[in-house]
Amino acid sequence: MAEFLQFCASGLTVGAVYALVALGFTIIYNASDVVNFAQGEFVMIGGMTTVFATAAGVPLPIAVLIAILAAMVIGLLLHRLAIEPARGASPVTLIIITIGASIFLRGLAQIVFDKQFHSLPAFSGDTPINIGGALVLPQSFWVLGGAVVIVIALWAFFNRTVTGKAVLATAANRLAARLVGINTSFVIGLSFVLSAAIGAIAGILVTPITLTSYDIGTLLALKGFAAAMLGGMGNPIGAIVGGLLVGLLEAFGAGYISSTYKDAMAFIVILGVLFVMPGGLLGRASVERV
Amino acid sequence: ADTIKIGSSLSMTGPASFLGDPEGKTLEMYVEDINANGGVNGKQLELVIYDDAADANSARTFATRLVEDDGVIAVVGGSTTGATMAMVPVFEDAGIPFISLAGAVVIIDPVKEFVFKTPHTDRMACEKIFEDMQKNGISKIGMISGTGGFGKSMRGQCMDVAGNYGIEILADETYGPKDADMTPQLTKIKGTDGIQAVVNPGFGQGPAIVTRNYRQLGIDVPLYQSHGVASKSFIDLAGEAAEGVRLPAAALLVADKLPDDDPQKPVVTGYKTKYEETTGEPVSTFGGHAYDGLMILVEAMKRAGSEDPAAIRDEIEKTQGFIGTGGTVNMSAEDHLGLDLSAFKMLEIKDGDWTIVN
Amino acid sequence: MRKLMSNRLAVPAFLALLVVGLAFVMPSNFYFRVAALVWISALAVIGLNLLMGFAGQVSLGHAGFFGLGAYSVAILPAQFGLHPVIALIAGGAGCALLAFVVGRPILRLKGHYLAVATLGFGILVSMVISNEAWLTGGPDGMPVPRLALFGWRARGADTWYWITGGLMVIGALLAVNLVASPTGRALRALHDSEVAARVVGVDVGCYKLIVFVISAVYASVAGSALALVNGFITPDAAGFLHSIQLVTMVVLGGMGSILGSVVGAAVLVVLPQALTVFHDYEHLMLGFMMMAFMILLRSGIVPSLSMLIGGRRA
Amino acid sequence: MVRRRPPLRSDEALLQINALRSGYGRIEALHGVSMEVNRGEIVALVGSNGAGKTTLLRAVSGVQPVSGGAIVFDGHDVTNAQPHARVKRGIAQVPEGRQIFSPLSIEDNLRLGAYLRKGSEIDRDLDMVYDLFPVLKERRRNPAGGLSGGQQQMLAIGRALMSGPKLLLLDEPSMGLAPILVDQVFQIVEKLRDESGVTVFLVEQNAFAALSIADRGYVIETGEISISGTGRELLDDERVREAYLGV
Amino acid sequence: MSVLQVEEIGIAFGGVKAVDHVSFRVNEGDVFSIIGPNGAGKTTLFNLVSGVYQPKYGKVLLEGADVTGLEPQTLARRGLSRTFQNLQVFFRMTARENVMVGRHLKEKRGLLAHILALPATARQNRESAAAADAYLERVGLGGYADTPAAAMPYGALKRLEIARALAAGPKVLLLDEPAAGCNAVETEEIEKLVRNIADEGTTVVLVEHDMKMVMRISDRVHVLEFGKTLAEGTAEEVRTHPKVIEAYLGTHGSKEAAVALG
Ligand SMILES: Nc1ncnc2c1ncn2[C@@H]1O[C@H](COP(=O)(O)OP(=O)(O)OP(=O)(O)O)[C@@H](O)[C@H]1O
Ligand SMILES: Nc1ncnc2c1ncn2[C@@H]1O[C@H](COP(=O)(O)OP(=O)(O)OP(=O)(O)O)[C@@H](O)[C@H]1O
Ligand SMILES: [Mg+2]
Ligand SMILES: [Mg+2]
Repeated sequence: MAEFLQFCASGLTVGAVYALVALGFTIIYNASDVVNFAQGEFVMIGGMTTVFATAAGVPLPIAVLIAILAAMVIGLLLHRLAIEPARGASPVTLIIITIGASIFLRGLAQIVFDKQFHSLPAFSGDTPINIGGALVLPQSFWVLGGAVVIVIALWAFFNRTVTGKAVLATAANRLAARLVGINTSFVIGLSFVLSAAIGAIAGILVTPITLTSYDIGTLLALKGFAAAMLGGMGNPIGAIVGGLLVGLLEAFGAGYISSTYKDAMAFIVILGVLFVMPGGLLGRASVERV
Repeated sequence: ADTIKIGSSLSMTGPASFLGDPEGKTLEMYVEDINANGGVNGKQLELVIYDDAADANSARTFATRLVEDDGVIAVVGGSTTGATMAMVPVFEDAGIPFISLAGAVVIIDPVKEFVFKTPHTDRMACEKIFEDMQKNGISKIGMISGTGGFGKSMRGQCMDVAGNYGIEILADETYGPKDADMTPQLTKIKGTDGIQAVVNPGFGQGPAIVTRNYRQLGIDVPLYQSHGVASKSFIDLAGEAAEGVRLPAAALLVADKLPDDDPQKPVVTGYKTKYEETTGEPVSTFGGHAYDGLMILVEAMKRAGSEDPAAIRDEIEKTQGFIGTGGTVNMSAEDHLGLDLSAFKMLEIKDGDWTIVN
Repeated sequence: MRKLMSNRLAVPAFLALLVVGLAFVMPSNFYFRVAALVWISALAVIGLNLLMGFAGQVSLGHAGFFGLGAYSVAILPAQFGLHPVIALIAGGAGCALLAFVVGRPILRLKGHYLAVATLGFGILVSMVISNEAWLTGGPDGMPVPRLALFGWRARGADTWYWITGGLMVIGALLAVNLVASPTGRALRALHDSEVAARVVGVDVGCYKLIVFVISAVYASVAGSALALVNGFITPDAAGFLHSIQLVTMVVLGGMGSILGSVVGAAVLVVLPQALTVFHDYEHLMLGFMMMAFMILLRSGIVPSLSMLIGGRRA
Repeated sequence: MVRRRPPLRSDEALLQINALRSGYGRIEALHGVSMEVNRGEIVALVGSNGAGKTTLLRAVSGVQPVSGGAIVFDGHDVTNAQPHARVKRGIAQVPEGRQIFSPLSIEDNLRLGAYLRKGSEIDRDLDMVYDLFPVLKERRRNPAGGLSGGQQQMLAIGRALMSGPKLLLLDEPSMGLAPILVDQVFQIVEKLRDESGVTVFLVEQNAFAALSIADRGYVIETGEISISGTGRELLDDERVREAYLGV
Repeated sequence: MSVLQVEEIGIAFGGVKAVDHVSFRVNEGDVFSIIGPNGAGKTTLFNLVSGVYQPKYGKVLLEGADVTGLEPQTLARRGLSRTFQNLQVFFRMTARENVMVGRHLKEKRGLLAHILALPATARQNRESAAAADAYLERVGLGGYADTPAAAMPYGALKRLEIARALAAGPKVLLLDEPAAGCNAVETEEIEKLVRNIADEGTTVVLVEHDMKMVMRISDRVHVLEFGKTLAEGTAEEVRTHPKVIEAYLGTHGSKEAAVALG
């Protein structure tokens, strides 16, 4: 039982990170149909900026703020300088642009920061908390709590605010959105800024557990993307469910089956789910009338 | 030509950048240094250096480029075993001496005419660890290894030699090179009866996370790391969790703690001071491998007195009593590494610093 | 119709001339090697372009097939003493079979879901390759026996230049043939509207499968060629990053353009070599160039340029 | 849509189009179109497939780049204004092909029509749209993509009305509607003009019905205006009867 | 003999019974029209008959054989083809190529021959192109053959779909609002085309809101409302059916229908 709980704790912590990355994917995808493969870079920027700011003597809360702002600015620049000028290009073209952006940002980080791994002190100590025999780091609760807060805020944003609806409308039909008076370029820019912020927050929360370096983005983007698809692309709740599920699968795979093939476990389950539910677990069935 | 061209292809970015980065910096630093002091055989050295990002195919292309396009006469480089092995045929075909900076024993076993290496082999690291265990009466262990090239290869070597030391491996877990949490694997090890110690072959950030998770789960048997984490940044990353961790490593890490009569002392202190002053980063044994490789090559060139690759190769093979950061090197036609177990020191982390275990 | 015939063959003919012509201006073996790498990537990319550009189905796991092709010429000769050429063919056949088996369920998915499923497939393949060290040498890779035909050994980069260039031209020729045939039309049709294709009798599932299998064979052959050229192979060839690279080559060169496939491959193979002068800024530049290319030539290099040129003429 | 005073039909132009040119890539679809729509009137535009009707409407609402000429709306030159700025000024379009937000609910679709508006009038207008098209009310929580073709057309009209426009651009509003609804739509258009003072620019294939309610009409042929006049005049014009009315 | 027979067919989406126990028979060579208010289930019925949707219950018989639930491509092989209310055009192809795809079932397949570009393939391409040109000519799009579909106006695309469906050589052709977006004159052309198709022996099932056309052309008319059959009969019978007038025709429709039937 303690063992089981331990795997759960591990899965949920790692899963929460994937979930936050998946959420970032979801937001930009919702607004613009772009799968932003630079999403992992926002996580990296969040973590690395905080590390370097605190190392420079900036108090943690301010460093966190700086990091989130930095990511948001980069998100905005990414939209204004790379996505917006390619307006009207096909989704694949935009995806390749985001891949280019992720290479660019990684290249930038290796110059601005360095190529070392870095860590942050945990927000509330390193003493594990004993839950039914499982030993869980306090930072795990920060990560999970952060994920919960963000997803609730986003849910409210998309379902309760006009701007949120405008984001969804822009995704559903860009032409129609423009015709009802939505400034689509602003909306898409907003979505980049928003998901950059979420990415950065994720990066800051997890760095004390997972460490960070200039090139952690790729793998996070990959897992986050898989998680988003497992949950059903475009659905924030799906992103969370998908992320946690991938995390749990990895943990239980490693714990009960084989640590060598634990990633395989996650992907086999994803493939299996998609075969049965081609729109992901919580994906809206696409209504395309002929 | 009035300059001597030597080449290198390193993993300065990518998954093995923590190897390639200090290696590259070391080479550039010392080539400058050598040139400032009059060069080799009266000629200036010219270093051509490429970043293969640990990709074997790129490494292979750069190897061809070094030989065909740049016309180098010798090569120091290859941060990872995969990249090294991909380059080997090019240099063997071209007859260019190649000193690799990668770990695995396959690079020099079997011996290849033009291929040498400076880092201790993973097999030696296993032997050193098991030797220490034997001394402490440990015979039943668990293993958790990275699935990257380094971890995987060392795991294999350890399995191979465990029997020689009467060591039994009861648990054998792995983790991916970029994994962020190893508590499930460690929980399994923790739950395995009779384990007296755990070994963690691997490099990069993985071992630091393993170490942290190890303490998080309150596992109280000794934890052995490998020479793959032999840099100060491991202690920084693992923090307090690193206390008590043991690992085999070169003298470089404990330069200041070596007895004054140790022949390696001047070499390692010299390198350490220079590296840390120039780069502002803590020294690692990886950069040291590059230093050793470059110096072995330079001395061979001096002895050969020519720029003929074949002559240089012969002289490299004749390296005797060279004192580097990794130990004393005595090469021969059968041994293109030239280090023995004595080159390794068993270290333990105490109060956030390395100490030598006797 | 005469004109259409000559049009179709124009691209492979041009490529053949290119292969021959370039050979005369290559300054050293290094350039031959880089060119050979371009031809190899181009071959894989042409296959992937059939799948992506014409049939509109993404695959983020094509490096899986590439890797399997590569390892088949490494493993089969070493373990079963097969001749490398036989191993290459066996690899292609094996990939075709594998693509056939996994293709049915995977290709029922659409868009990003298809992307993630193929991604998963690719990752599974690369995991097996890197974990089953007893067979594949693990992450550090394994050597590949030299290709020898009738006692003649393929060694130098220039030899490989010709072999891979030949393979690439043949690949391009077969691809343009396919595109111009009824099968090609069915593929392009299902790209635009599956339901419309079905109601005129196109068995959409079957055609997706056909093109998936074909593209897998292209990737496999390209992988075998790379392994033979290098004489050594690591799991990177089958990895996720390589899959992404192949997709990038397709899009960069131009979806649905065979010539674009070669151009896309050339750019991404040559660029890193050219950018080494930037040292630490290499990746920055690579990312920047990729973005710049895609923003300025958003339909891919070849289609965008031909539109530009066509526009001026008109 | 009730917020404006009942009509003051006037000769003052609300929309003025001068020598407008536009096209797709190298193909020019409008070769210098000039026309105007006066405040409070219904103007119908008829023409055969591919004449450029849709292109003209798209240019007016700002989603179609123009290469020459000018569009003046309500005294402001909007030739280069962003679409959302034009919506703000009071232009709403029911686009060809309906262009609804498929995954969003019907009510969300309608509310998004009022995206740039604030205040309680929105709810009142929503009720009004639901009164016009009761089926939309029944299904208001469902995704709009599930609606039948004609139902989607109703939704598109309703959405445009939700912005409380001064000028309503209708691109073939009767397309795909059941005959009984075609009646209704034309009645609604007339009612909008007469009771709410909305100016309507109507593109319609059902030329007879359109010209019957129109104050004035234009005929467009391959990107150029060929005939213009009052609705009556056009209905009686021999060329129009032959080419568009089929009598 | 009835070439197409639908028995008690039905499907629901969520709570909506889109098609609810509908039955009818269509005789060979007839023009059989299905009309009804928006959302009555006409398109859904087409989707059920053509295999795009699987019916929840009920049967479809084509030339007497049960074809319920078969895939669209299988039905196409058996001689059933259709057009779409929401355009489904191959936008990346020219008009000619669109129609050539319609010839798919008539083309010789053989992957190897295609990849190797054997002379037979070239011959096949020529044949298909010639056939496609003939169909384009027939629907009045002769001038558009080399135009990319993306650059064609809406009305032309509707006819392009008809040409493509015809190219498949169907025995039964389902047309979903072929005249939508066409003016009176263009509608008359389409009407002629449809009549022409029927005269050559192809059975046409038509969904259309243009009452002039429906009334003039139909041998029988089937009326749906809320997924259920409201009435069926000759044009004259349906036109005067009070419920049909109330639910569907209204004054405008009645007038048009009256004009059409003289
Ligand atoms: N996306 C496009 N790309 C290229 N050409 C186009 C495009 N859309 C329209 N055209 C061309 O522009 C011209 C005008 O088309 P438009 O859609 O404005 O006609 P329309 O009068 O609205 O026709 P319809 O009655 O069929 O709706 C046509 O010749 C058409 O072929
Ligand atoms: N895929 C679907 N999802 C949800 N609802 C659907 C779906 N398909 C059809 N419906 C519903 O079924 C009913 C019938 O729709 P259908 O499209 O068949 O109507 P129709 O008779 O063709 O109308 P129109 O004349 O407006 O085209 C409508 O209420 C529609 O909303
Ligand atoms: Mg139009
Ligand atoms: Mg319909």
